[in-house]
Amino acid sequence: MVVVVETALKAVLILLYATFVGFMFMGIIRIVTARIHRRVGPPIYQPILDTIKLLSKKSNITHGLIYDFGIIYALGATILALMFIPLGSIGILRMYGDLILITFLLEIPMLGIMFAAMSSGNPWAGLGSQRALLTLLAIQVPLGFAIVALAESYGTFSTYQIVMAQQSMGWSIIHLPLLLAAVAYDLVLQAMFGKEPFDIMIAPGEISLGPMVEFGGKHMGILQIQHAIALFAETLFFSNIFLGGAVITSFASPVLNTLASLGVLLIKQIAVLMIAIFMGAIFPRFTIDQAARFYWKWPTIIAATGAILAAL
Amino acid sequence: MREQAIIDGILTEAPYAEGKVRRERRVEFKVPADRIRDFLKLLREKGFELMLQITVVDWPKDGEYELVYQMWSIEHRTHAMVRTRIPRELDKARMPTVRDIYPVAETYERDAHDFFGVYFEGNEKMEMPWILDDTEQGLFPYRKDFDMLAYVKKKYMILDRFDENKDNYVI
Amino acid sequence: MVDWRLFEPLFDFARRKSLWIVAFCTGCGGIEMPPLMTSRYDLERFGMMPNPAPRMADLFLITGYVTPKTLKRIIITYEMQPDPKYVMAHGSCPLNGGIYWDAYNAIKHLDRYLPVDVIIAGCMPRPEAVMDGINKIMEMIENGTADGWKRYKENYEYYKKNQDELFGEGWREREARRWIPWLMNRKKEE
Amino acid sequence: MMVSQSELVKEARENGMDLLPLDKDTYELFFGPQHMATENFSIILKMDGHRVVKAIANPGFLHRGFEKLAELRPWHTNIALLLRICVPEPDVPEAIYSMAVDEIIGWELPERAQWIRTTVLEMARVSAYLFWIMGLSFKLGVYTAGQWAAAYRERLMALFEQLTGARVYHIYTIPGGVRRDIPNDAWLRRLRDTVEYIKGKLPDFDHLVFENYITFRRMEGIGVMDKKFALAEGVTGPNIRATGVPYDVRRADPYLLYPELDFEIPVLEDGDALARALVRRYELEQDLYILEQLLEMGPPDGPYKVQDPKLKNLPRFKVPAGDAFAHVESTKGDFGAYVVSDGRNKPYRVQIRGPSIAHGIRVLEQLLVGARIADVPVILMSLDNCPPDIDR
Repeated sequence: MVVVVETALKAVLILLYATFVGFMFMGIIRIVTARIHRRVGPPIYQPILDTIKLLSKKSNITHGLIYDFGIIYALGATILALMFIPLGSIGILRMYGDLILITFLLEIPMLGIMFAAMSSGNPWAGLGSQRALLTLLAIQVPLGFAIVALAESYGTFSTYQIVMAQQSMGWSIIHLPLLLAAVAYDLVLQAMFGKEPFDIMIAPGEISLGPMVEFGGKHMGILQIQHAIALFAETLFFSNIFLGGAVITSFASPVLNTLASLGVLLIKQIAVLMIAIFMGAIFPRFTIDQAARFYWKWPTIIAATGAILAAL
Repeated sequence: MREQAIIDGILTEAPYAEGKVRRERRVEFKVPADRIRDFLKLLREKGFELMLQITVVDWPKDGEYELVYQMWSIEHRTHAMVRTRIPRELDKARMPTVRDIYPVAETYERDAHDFFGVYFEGNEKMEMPWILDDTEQGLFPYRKDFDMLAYVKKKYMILDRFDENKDNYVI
Repeated sequence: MVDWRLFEPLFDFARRKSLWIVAFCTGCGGIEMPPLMTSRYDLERFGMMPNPAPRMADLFLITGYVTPKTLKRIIITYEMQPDPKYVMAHGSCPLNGGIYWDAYNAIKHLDRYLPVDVIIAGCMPRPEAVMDGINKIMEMIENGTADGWKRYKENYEYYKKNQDELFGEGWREREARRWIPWLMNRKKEE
Repeated sequence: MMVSQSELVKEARENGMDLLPLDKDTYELFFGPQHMATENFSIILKMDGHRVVKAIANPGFLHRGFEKLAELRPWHTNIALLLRICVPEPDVPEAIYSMAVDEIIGWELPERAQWIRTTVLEMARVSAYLFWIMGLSFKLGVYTAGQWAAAYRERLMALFEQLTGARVYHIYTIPGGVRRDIPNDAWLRRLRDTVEYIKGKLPDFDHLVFENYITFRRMEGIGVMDKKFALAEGVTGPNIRATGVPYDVRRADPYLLYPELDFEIPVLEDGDALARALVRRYELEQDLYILEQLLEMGPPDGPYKVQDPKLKNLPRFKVPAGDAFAHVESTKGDFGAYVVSDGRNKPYRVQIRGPSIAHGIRVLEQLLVGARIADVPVILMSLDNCPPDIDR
């Protein structure tokens, strides 16, 4: 009984932390982008205000069951993915956190959003979903090779074991095969964040936000929360498998250890985020067919080279 | 003079037209309405490739519309106005289209049709909705006899007062 | 159940600080929107940003004069926005016609057809004036006087009557069908 | 209770629900007016997947009946009205209307007035090009370049404000000269600084937009038109220069001080969206160069408007009967005005010819056929379509 309560408490705490930090990440994205544009930018807590406002809308438009369900589905999948990723020394299901499972769970939310968008019947949403599906398809190939490279190199699919292995043999990216895999994965991450040059799915100037066009009020509020958690989970996953994660045992107190590892992870996550922001600030957007061709070419070649090198 | 030479070159092949030099790089032709297609074909051959606009000027005194085809020649660096006159009555204000000679004229003709009611025969898009909204279509607001203030007061309910029976707007 | 009314002050704060604008340049004032969004004036400081989707937007900026053809789209877009929604009109043209007081194709009194919360004076209003108007609307949200969306619901008959008088009955259906014959492949139709 | 399909279709038809889809495998898409890429302009697209099968431009959202209104207002009041036709560069309609009126009256402008008008037109061109860079990069997704371009444009806005008293609608060029003199020499120095500053920032735009690999991929081979098509469709300005026709009103029909100035007309042969964008980019450089020359020349001494007693009593200002056509080169193309006077204190007819009436309707409709939905904003922006020109 105590174990169950403790686990539930831990899950809630992780969730709260992830949501909060995710919102801060969204704020950081907006501020850093504004600074690159030579503007002041919004306060860092702006995404939280946006979400509160969206949730407090007095009227809601719904287009039926799938429309509501798709959003919950997206949120649920993201939370589940978060639970599998090791967060320093804490984490509920980190022992079962399989690379393939987490990658899969991180992509599921896009499907949920697409379900909901398609059921709204808006032609822009349809176009956006078409694009989102193709993006999803395009990123699979380099993603698969990057994961193969990791698995070959460490001999395991478990994220937790990869993190532990990195404590003894150094970060993944100092090994050449895994560096190649990391580069490919980072390019994929750009599409998962929805930043240029791969923000094809939402493309405000072309298809006016694509799948998101029909969401308003509470639906969009939940999607904002989902986006925040997804941002946290994706950066966390990348820092875990490529940037060494954080397992700090140098303090006597376990609380201090946990806090320190959270801090280390936070720095790594922000570094991942910054790469994405800077890349997004200087590139125009690809069209969908060019993006697919790009993903099937350069990141695939890089990741495949990494996988082959790792296997040798 | 360069301009005079251009005019002479054109008028020898089109004796029905009149031409004169307005100033440097500006020439002017007067053409009867039924020969406009022949004349524009000739102009195009003579190097006036660009059609800039079709202007309609309403002259209620004469009971006529004046159509001014504004042409530009890149080769001669000269602007030519081709003037023609057609009757002003809506059922008689008809012109042959020149859209096969200058494709862009289709747009200008739609414009003239919407605002003046000049009907260009042979232009398929004549009936297609253009700038004006449903309620203004068939109003031909650029005609001189269109009383804009009265129309505006009635449409947007800026009323000065009602008449005694309270059913007519007095403007 | 939680009594959400308790949180109303928090919600009002959030609404005030996060006004998303519908990206709809309805008139000449639209040209002052890029300067407002960029480094000189930077509206994002107040949490405002343009949003392409009307379903997420709160604030409708009527940037300048409104023609009947645009007004149809404005009404449809306005009705797509979820409640609480606010309308701010730029310049004197939506107020009384402004320089187009005698133009046959410009709306003279916008508030007959849509509830307007704030009207900014000027032709065209400077970015500072627009920011002043935004401050005003933030104040109005705070003290609950920005209630255009309530008025639109309560007096819907009045607004609908005026709209129908201007466009004629059944204008929504007519507008939706208007382009079908021109888009259809005519040979197939026959 | 089971309802057969035909009954359902019938019921839907009766209730006006048969709007979509149009054919078996196409659907209609309303691109604008509520859309980020169009400025209150609507294109109705018939789509097959993400390819455009048919496009119909639907202008008229900004129609105010200027040409009718101009007939009801005195000659000078019209300046405050007609400049609203072209919002990004309002000096162009002012200039063409004033030039046409000058020609009817037969005024020779003093040299100082000519210098000021040329400078204002060139400043308007630079600011309009910066605005266009903003539009293009927002549509391509390089928001950084767009934000910077809009910020640099603010410097010109400030200069305009010092010169004319207004940011956007200047109401500055009037028949017979300009409304007021250059404030002081400090303004000239500031203009020089601004020109230098913007010139120094051009490489930034090159790196971000015009030399970017992805921009090339996005714009190459999109919306191609050839010379013959462009001439037949009345295309002017940078769009026709991108197809290899060196037609520039400033050279072909020189006005103001342009015969004395030295500048190049960039011409490219390809005729696609990329060529149109690059021509505009080169022209921005040329415009800055022209401004430098003008500053080098310095404003000549003398009056800033015609010394005519007519201008003392503006409400009774009358123009002799006659007509004139004047056009200038705007960033969009050949912007013309045809003014007819019948000797009264109001114009008899004013017709403004915006370049977008040629670019935005037939050219756009034809270039869009077969394009992907992602190319639609790019084509729209590369043509630099300005809806108020069309609607007037």
